[in-house]
Amino acid sequence: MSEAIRNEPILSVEGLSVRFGGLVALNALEFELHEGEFVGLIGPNGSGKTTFFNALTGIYAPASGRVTLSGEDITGLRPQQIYDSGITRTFQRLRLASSLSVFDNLMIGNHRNLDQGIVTNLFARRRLEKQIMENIENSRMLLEQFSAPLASRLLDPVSQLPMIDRRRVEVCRALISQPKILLLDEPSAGMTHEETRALMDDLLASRERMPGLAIVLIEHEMGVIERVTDRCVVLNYGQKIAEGGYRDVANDDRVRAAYLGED
Amino acid sequence: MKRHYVTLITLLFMLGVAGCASDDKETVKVAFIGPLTGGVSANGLGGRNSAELAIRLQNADSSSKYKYELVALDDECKPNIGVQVATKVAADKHIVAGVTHYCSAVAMGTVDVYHKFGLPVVVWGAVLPDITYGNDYAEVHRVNGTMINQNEVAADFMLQQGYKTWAVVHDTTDYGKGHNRYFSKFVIDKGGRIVGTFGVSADQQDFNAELTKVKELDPDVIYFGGLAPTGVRLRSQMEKLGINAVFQGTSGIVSDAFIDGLGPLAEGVLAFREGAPVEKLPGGESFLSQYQQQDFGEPPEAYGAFAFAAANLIIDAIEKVGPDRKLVMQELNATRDHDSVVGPVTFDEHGQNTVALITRYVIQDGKWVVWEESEYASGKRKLPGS
Amino acid sequence: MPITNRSYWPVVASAVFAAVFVLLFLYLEEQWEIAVLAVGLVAALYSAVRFGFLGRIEAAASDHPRTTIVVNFVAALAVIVLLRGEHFALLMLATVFLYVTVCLGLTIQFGYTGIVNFAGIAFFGIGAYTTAVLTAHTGVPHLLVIIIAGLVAGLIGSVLILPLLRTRGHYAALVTIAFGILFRTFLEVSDVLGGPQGLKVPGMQILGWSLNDNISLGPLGSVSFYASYAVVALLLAAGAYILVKRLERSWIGLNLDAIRTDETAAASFGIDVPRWKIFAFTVGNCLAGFAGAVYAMMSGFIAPASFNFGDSLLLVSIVLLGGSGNPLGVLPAALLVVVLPEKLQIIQEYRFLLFAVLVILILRFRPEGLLPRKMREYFAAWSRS
Amino acid sequence: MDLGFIAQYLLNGIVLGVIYAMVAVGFTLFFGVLDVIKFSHGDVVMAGAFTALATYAGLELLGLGYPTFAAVFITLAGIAAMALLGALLAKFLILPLRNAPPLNTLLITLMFGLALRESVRLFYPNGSNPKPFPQLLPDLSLSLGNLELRFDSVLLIIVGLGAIIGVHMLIERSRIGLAIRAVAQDPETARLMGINFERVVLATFGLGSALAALAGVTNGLYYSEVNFGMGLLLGVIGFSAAVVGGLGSLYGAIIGGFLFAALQTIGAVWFSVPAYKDVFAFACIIALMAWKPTGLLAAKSAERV
Repeated sequence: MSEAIRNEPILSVEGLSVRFGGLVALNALEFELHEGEFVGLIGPNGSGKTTFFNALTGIYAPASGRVTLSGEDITGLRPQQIYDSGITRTFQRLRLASSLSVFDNLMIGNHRNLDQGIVTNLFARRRLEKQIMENIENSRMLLEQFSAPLASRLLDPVSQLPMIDRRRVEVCRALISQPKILLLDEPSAGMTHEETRALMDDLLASRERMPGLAIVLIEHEMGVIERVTDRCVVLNYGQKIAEGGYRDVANDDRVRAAYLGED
Repeated sequence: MKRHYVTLITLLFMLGVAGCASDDKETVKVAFIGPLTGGVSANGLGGRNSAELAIRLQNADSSSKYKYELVALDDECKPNIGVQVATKVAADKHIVAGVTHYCSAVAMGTVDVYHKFGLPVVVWGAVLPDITYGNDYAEVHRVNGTMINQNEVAADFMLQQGYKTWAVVHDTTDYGKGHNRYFSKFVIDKGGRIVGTFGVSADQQDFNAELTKVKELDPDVIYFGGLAPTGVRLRSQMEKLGINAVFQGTSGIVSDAFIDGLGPLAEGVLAFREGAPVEKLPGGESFLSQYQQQDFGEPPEAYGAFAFAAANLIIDAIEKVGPDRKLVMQELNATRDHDSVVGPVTFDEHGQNTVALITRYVIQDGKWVVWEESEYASGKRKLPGS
Repeated sequence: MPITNRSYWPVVASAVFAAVFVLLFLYLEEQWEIAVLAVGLVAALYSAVRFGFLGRIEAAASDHPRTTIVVNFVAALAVIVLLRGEHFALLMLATVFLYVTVCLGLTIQFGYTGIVNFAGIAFFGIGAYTTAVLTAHTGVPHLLVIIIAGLVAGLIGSVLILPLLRTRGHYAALVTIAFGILFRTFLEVSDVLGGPQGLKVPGMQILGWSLNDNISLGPLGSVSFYASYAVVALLLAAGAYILVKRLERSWIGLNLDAIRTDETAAASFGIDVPRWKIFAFTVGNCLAGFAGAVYAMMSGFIAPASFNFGDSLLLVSIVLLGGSGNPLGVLPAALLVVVLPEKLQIIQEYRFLLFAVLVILILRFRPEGLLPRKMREYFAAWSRS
Repeated sequence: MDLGFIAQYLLNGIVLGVIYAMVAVGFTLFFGVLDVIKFSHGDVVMAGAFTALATYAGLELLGLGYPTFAAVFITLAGIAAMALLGALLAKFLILPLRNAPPLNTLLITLMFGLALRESVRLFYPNGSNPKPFPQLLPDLSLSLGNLELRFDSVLLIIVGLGAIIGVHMLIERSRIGLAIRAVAQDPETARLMGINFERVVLATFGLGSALAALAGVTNGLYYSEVNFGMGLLLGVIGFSAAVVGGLGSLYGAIIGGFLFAALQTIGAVWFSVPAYKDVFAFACIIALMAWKPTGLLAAKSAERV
């Protein structure tokens, strides 16, 4: 844990609540994230972890509370505005466009760096082709950091890739726009232990190259959390019940009760 | 193009052969266009069969100079398709003339095509006045009358019978709307009163809402401008709401389908149609019996006789002046008092048959009976409300 | 930049084959001729798929996009020239090109963006009616009329944008279905636009030259006036094709594909979903409007009965039969759907039954359409860049 | 306006609503289990009515045309035939296309509907004309002022609502209903639980089509007339009703059906040209979709993110 993260938090969440009709899915959550930090978000099924991500990224509108990113209020903004402000995510159930190529999927993730002008896109073919070539190079480089064989499949459709490569593509899609914060929603789902381990290694390696990047990871495998995170936040029934280093949290009675109660 | 040369050579060859064997006659093509698929296809099929009958009878006649062939095409009662098939027919040099169109909107769209290509046609069913009167095209003729004459006679007749108030229900096609326009005009001019007008869509199934409104207005007569399928629905639902008014229709319901669709409910329905009743005319009886003999799948319907008459006009013209579009057109334009199954045909300067004989019909015991011969006219039976 | 080393001859060969086929298809009338042609086509298509010709043609087309467009354009022109005197064949060909244009619009809407439009013929009709009104009441030059007609179609389409943005899937389908039915009923009931009787439309005039006149070539015979319309329609279709292709190969095309595959994910990566949906819907409707304008001038007469809900369904079936999202597939599918019923006139009242059965068989045994969409490409020889 | 007339409009609207609801329930059932729209549904209504009509002709030939017996017998015949047709359609056209884009299913069923319609038009004796439907119900009616309360309207309402309630009970209470609900909820899990997926789909399509047949026969008995094109608009309206109510919801389909009938009745009374009523009804539908994008009663579409 470095000293740098003791400064002002890059993301701070104050009293964030989400309601579905009468159901309180997230209850007055307080959460802070510092630059370069790797935070694990854990809790039993239905404890509100994904809801938190969805509320952060603008998919759900929060009922109350405030979210600030680098001092700016981003509460209740639309998903595309959240993305533009530098928060990207992956999804628990892969949401890749499986009929499109790896490159296409990465470019969807790189949307804010692409020229969206109608004139460029339809009439200035030469300029556009130059942009395309540059992006192909970037994509190759990024993929190579994760898996060299994957880089050679840049133009293959995602539907032809094995699960672990799809997860890699999804993480790369979230990383290619060089966000400030990366939200990972259970990337190990549907993968073997070995695959999860390989993916986490890739992730840790890429973190080295993006020092400022803060990551929040939702994960069920405690081994993973223990190995990669700096700090953990535990949710249950939409409320934060514990926070701190993995060992402290794992020994917390309330956390144990929450997990035991579920099983 | 090449195929034309081939045909030409074939023709020359055939002519050569014809010189030796007198039995082989030159083949002349005549087109028929009407709705063979879709909602009003019953009329289109009846018209096609009737035109086909005219051709077959002519071919069976050994004194015929030519061998005729009917090219029947479907316009689906849609103007865009109509223009397509009209172009197909008009551009085909082998086709000398055409018996064309039951639907007015289609006829409106295609007259320009016929004019452009110089194909003489005789309209056999479309009733909108503008088809002949909206232009000066020498190519376009029509054997059936327009809705103008029909409605004038209808208005006079009904007022004579002592009816005073009407509710008009018409479909929103050109047919129904046109009938509404002319009937309302004549009836108001002549002192009748329209208490309500209801435009309904032709494929509508349920008329209870409209008819309940009619019931509130309590008219003497319900005037219906539309075709048999809609008319059947309207009449039967009228009964169910207990509306006791006279049902007065237009030429569009003068068909067996209307009676078959209603059964006993059809009794006492009035309608008007241009032309003399087929079975009363010389040749009419034979038309019907010949039609029966040919074993067509479908009945001739209301306008079959017109298609038959139109085809015969064309055949007679070709027999007289030969298979040449221009000559046939001139011959058709000169038609005066030409005998046909729908009465003598005379074309005015617009090619419109001017013999404005309108027959009044009433349904009696499941048959369309000419009013003057019915038990209603003699006072033996009474129409509702009178 | 892109290395091109594959020959473009497969493209030329296929274009020539297609042109000859189309020529025969339009020209032949006899029952047995069409039957032979149909059998020949099925055999040719089967062997093309079976022996990999189709793949080679598509690969070559992907390597030489410009050559492909030029060669096909020339082939289409050649067909028009060869048919120059055949009025009916040219009318059908022009109609096919106009339907292709509308269906390219639907490709942007549905094939790329995933917006189902069951009111395609309504926007076509709006273009046609705008043309009828403008030519009757103003002296606006006809080329400008076509452009205005397209814009009006796009504009009227915007009343559907709010419900379309809020709904998805079958719910969105209902919005356009309702509009399609409403449009036709409105035209028929309201007398302002001619009612059920329809409106007459004068022929197109470009720079004082009337397209409605046959062109006489002296001793060489004369050229049907429909040839002029066929050329105009071909230009329109080619323009639409180039637009659609450029769109596909750009970042905008990627946005549209992203929205179709997963709206939530697309929004999560900054894609402005409403903006691009409005863009796709409006551009598609404009294309339909342009085509409708040319159609009105060509046929000279328009009436509500030509713009039924059933016609919208025909348009959708062209897109699906061709292979949703593949602009190239639209052409054979449009030929099939527009011309085949006409060729089936010989079986008269049975033709729709046969047509329905044929479409069912195609969908059942080739559900991805005649030419399924390939991977997105950004420029020539993409797969080897 | 006189009270009797108001009651009459109300009665008309209710009868129409029951017919629409019966068709809409089919759409909602199919969507529930398979997420597909079967656009030939309106034509199945028509085919059901014509099957009943043909059966009646057969009964008459055998000298068995006693009204009440015939009414019941031809209804059952129509229902049985259409249930079979629905199951066959599902087996040979819809299930094989499960993995194709959903629009393909829509198009293929649409073409099937066209084929059905054209077949009746061409092959039913004189099928291109409207056919009178035998009046098998007693011609009783009660005139209450301006209200004409007819026996057949009352019977139609009772039978129609009864059938819908029956379908509801079947789905809520029976084993096959449980299986249908399980498949509707999550086809994969249902399959893992040992539910025969194909059988459930066939049963659902049979059930929906049987209801359509009932709608067709009651329609025929009520209007005394059937024609080959009667299913065209009915199909579109049934679909609209199901979507407006919320696809997958039985109550939604009923509400949608009545809503559409109400809109049409109001439109017909309100406008001087009643044909505007369809413009009015469909415009309201578009506005409604903008307001309630997933229908009035759709289970809140719980999209898993």
